Amino acid sequence: MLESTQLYAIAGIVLFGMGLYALIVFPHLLRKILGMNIMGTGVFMVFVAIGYRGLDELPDPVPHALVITGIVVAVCATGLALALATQIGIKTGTARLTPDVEEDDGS
Amino acid sequence: MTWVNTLPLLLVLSSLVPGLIIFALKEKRHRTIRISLNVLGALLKFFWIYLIIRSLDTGLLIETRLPLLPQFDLVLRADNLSILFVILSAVLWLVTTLYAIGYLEDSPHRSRFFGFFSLCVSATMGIALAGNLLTFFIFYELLTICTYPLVVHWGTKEALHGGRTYLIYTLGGGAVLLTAIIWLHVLASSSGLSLEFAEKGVLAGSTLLAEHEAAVRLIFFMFIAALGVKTAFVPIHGWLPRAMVAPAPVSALLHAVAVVKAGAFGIVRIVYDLYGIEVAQELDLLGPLLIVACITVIVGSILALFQDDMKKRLAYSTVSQVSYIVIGVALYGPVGSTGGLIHLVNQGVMKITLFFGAGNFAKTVGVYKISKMDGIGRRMPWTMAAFTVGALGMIGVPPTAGFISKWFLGAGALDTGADWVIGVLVLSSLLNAGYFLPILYRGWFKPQQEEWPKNNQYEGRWETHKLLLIPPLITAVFVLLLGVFAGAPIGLLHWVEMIVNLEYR
Amino acid sequence: MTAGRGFVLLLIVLLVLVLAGIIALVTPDKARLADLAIANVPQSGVLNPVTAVLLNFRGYDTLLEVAVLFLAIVGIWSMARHARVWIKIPDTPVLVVFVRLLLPLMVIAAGYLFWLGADFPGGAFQGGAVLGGMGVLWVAAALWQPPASFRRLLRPLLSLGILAFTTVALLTLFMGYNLLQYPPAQAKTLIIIIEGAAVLSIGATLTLLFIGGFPKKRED
Amino acid sequence: MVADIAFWLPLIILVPLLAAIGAFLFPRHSFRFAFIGTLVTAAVVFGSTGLLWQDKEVARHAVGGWGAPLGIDMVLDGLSMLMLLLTAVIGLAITSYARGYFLPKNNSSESWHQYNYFWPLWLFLWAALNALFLSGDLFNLYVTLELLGFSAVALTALVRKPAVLKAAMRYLLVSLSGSLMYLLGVVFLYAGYGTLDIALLGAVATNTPELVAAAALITVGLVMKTALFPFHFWLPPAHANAAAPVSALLSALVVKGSFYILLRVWLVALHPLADTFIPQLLSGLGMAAIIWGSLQAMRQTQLKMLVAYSTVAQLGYLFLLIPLLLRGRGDDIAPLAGIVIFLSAHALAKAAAFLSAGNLLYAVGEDRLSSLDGLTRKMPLTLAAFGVAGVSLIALPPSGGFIAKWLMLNVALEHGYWWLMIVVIGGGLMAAVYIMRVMSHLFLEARGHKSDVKPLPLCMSWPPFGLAVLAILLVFTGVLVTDMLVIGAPWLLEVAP
Repeated sequence: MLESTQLYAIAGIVLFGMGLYALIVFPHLLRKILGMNIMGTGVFMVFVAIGYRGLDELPDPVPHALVITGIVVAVCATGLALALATQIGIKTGTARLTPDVEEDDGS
Repeated sequence: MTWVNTLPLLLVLSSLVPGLIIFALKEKRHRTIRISLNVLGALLKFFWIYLIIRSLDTGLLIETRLPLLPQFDLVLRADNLSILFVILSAVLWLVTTLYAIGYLEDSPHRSRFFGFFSLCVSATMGIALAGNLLTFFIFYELLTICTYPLVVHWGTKEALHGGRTYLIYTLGGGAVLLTAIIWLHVLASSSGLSLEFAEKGVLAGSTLLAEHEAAVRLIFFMFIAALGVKTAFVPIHGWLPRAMVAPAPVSALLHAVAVVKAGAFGIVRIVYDLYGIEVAQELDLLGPLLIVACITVIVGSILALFQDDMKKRLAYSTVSQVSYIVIGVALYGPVGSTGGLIHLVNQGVMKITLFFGAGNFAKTVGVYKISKMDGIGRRMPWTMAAFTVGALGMIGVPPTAGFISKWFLGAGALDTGADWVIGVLVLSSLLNAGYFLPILYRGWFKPQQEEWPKNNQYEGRWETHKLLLIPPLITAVFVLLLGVFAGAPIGLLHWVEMIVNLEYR
Repeated sequence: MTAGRGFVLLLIVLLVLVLAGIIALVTPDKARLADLAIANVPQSGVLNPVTAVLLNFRGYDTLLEVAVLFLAIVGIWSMARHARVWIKIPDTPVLVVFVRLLLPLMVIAAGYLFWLGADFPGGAFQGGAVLGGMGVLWVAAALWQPPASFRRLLRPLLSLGILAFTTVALLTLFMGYNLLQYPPAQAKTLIIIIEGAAVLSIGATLTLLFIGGFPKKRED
Repeated sequence: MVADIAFWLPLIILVPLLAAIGAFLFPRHSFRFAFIGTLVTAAVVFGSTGLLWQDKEVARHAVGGWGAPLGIDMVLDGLSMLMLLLTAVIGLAITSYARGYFLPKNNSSESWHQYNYFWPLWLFLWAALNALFLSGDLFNLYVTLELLGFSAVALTALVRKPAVLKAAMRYLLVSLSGSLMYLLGVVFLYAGYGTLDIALLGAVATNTPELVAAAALITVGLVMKTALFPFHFWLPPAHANAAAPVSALLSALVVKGSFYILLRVWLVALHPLADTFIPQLLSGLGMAAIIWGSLQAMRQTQLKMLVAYSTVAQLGYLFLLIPLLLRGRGDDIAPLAGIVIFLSAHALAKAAAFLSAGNLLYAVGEDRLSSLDGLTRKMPLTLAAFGVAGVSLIALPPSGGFIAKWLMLNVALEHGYWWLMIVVIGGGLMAAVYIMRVMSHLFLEARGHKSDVKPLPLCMSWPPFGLAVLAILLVFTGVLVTDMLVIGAPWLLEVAP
């Protein structure tokens, strides 16, 4: 039935979906940035899961190397987003993009 | 003989380059440079025209080809028809430049004005010399872009409103024209036909005609509608009277010669050099064209009757006069075509005289309305004399050029058996008389009612600024010369007959 | 749970189902770049295949990635003019004593991880991450009392990694090789140089990402 | 070695990168680094154009010496060369303009800060663009996309007002989620076909589920970053509120970067899906973008917002021909030439429009349309620049925009897509409405302009005019561009199954 590698790949896709949902729906900036991080982790998980080549085989090094690069880029993205969010917090007092983006009240 | 092939390009550049330089000149300090550039440009143009005519007699093909697109070049070709329009534009542009220098003596933005003025003329040259549809369209739209700043030159609210209307009409026409050109180009390229203008037309007997006759017919009417905007056919002539907010030199050259003629010249090119007169007759495209033109002639003249503002009345007169050219083109016969092409020149010369006169009245004594011009003949005899010659030409009184063109148009109508067209011509001549003779009567015979609003005096016994008076006199003399010496060996008639024979052989 | 959210949720669930279905279909044992990469590891100058891919086969990606790190710092400093370094003395001595013990150990661990990277799992980024963690602890435990001159060193330290990488790259280019094509003999030394510079820069960058701006002078 | 073009490819990327590092290391000399970096990069780009035009075949540089499947290839063909050329030309204008725009006026620390940080960020953006246009590897494109996105967001946030920061945040979030979707698409491609090189992928790609999934993800990701119609909400606030040179960069170059990748990936790797619904959908969204963008632009009262919405509309044109382009695929170069000339003409004209809007804002202090009355007397060159740029945006002949639309319309009508013609020509008329609305304010003779107008330094007044004239001169480049694009075209053909 399901190979273990496919299970991790599917889990990665689910993470991607959860991150995307959080990014779109929650107006608070921190939750959006967290959502984005989860999205990134999901993609990296799928990428690494594909590298699995059986128990006795050495896993495929290319996805591993690329995911290291991906993680570093994700760190930079989060750093930039947080710095921008703090600036918005300082300048506008709220850490939310004004409702003109989403009309709901946010939980 | 490759240097000959650069002549058409030089013709266009000889006003494009000065124009671009003039833009950069300062208002006050570079006044003399600006004037000398303008005059230099004009003289250069005459020199190139002389060279072209000299080598044109040897039957040489004079053509500049610039690579523009893989299957479409920018072609500037000097043939008899284009030279006719080039000479007309060159002469009238020089005269109007002198007039404009006098007219805009100390007004602001003169560098901008003369810059766009020169660009307009180079666009007109481009339209005259265009060898294929794409080149024609490029210069046709360039003319729109360059005339807008001239129409809104004074920068007042009405000027901008006039400019906006002008753009709505012309850009709309341009869009229809582009659609028609591309549609025809796609149809033609599928049947391996290149859309270069050629004597007797490109579509004559081509497979394109057989397969897509309905489309070709529709495209023709799209062309007429698009070019009709600038030819000011009746339903779509609204922009012309409103564009009278422009300064007098602009109304004179552009709305009497350049812009309006561009539309008429376009129709001439489409009918003769693209479709070919025989093909147009076969598809009986000329009938509706004739009807539209006649309606415009009559309605234009009727509307002119009710205008009290002098420039508006002249504008409506232009609307009707330009359609004479289209009548000539639509009369399937060499005589009618000759009449149309002659009127292309005559109308330009006559109308420009009238606009110069109107400009002088407005500039010197502040008379804008016809009801206010009683006794102006005494105050400005020479201007009134020039105006009279122009007006009589418009009506078609014998010694003037107007008579010649109406004569040929009438003969052409008889020749093709369209007798009712003569009725139209006679009726419109009566209407012309109806709205021009009162002006002459007021000017010469009525005593002066009230004090002139403005009364600028000029040194010596000049009734107005030297540069404002000489141009109308020159053009008035031209009107008479064209009338009297029409049949002369090197005259207009000879040249036009040469063109027409090529079309009908 | 407003209607809008429900709709978004529905869409995303659909997307996830479709994608998961497709990724499951992809047969795991497809011949991808694994064998090719592992076969070429001996010529790459390092034994650890991941480091070989990261710094030799796809060294260009890593060059750009270090540039991204450097850009992140430039971007953050352009947004947040000055960051007040958090210097509230923590009240519990446990943290301070524990951190004082931990910092030197972390430095050693980072160095070991970096050095190990050539042949075993590890390398510049892992070492840099540990260094970054050390920096964060150092700041969080309010032990950050750098001398004034240290602030002038910050910019060179941050750009050390990217500068090392680009100079090695230009070196290989001007020696007639392709960009980042290490001559077989010196491959290992060049990789070590790049990784060494990268470790320091990554550690400094991660710490300053946490601080979030150019650290202000220490006025209590 | 020097005559061989492959030697110069990496330098196109490393020179601006090193200049950026230098500009950051020595803040006081940041402009000097930027100036030298700009000139050298432009020289290298023009030099390699000459070399490529001479060799007339695709230049490849296998980075690290390993070659395509394992290593990364830098590929320079006609299409990427034109994009590099465009970036270099606009780059020169931006550097000269920004020198005057960001020059610290009253020596305030804020203006010094902006001045010091603009140069490294701008050079990073240029390096990212050059890397993006040269890369032939999907994951490498992801890293360049991120480099591009971060520098663009940081540049937008340089103006530290609340509205701008929020716009920058929205831009960052959209950009990041777009990149991650693109990356997931790349992962699917790697999972399915085991290679990351675009050309090799093109050789093995067949119509399989993972290819469709990857195509959908990559297209949505890149379309978000190109701000095509449904995903355009972040563009107007970001482009309008950013500093003038930055908004010129964003509108002219940054959005074109992600479109270039979309073009490259679809043309080469995803060619089996040429006749599926995705290209048709893109063309439909393009039409919607033209109509929606033009309508919005007509409603704006702020000049920069008007120009920003004009970008949303003009981007729609780029997507109109994608189905025809993919079906013709390399044998007929006209659609590709049409798209590339349009893209360049729009880049030049839009950069000129934003820079002249910046001049107006710099001189008059506000960019409300009504405050522009009667400026012709005081700022003739800037208004001439805006007018000439407007001619190209409306695509009136003679302008680059016109030739591009001519090529596009010809292709559209040859394949019987007559409704495209209505949208394109209608779009042109709508563009005329909002451009002429601005021009009518400029031509109005206001009696004595109320506030005095700050004089413009020379390095600010000439670049917009230069760019606008270039947009017009593109009308003569129809043949040149077609010949240049043919250099890459065989690359498209040789991969066809």
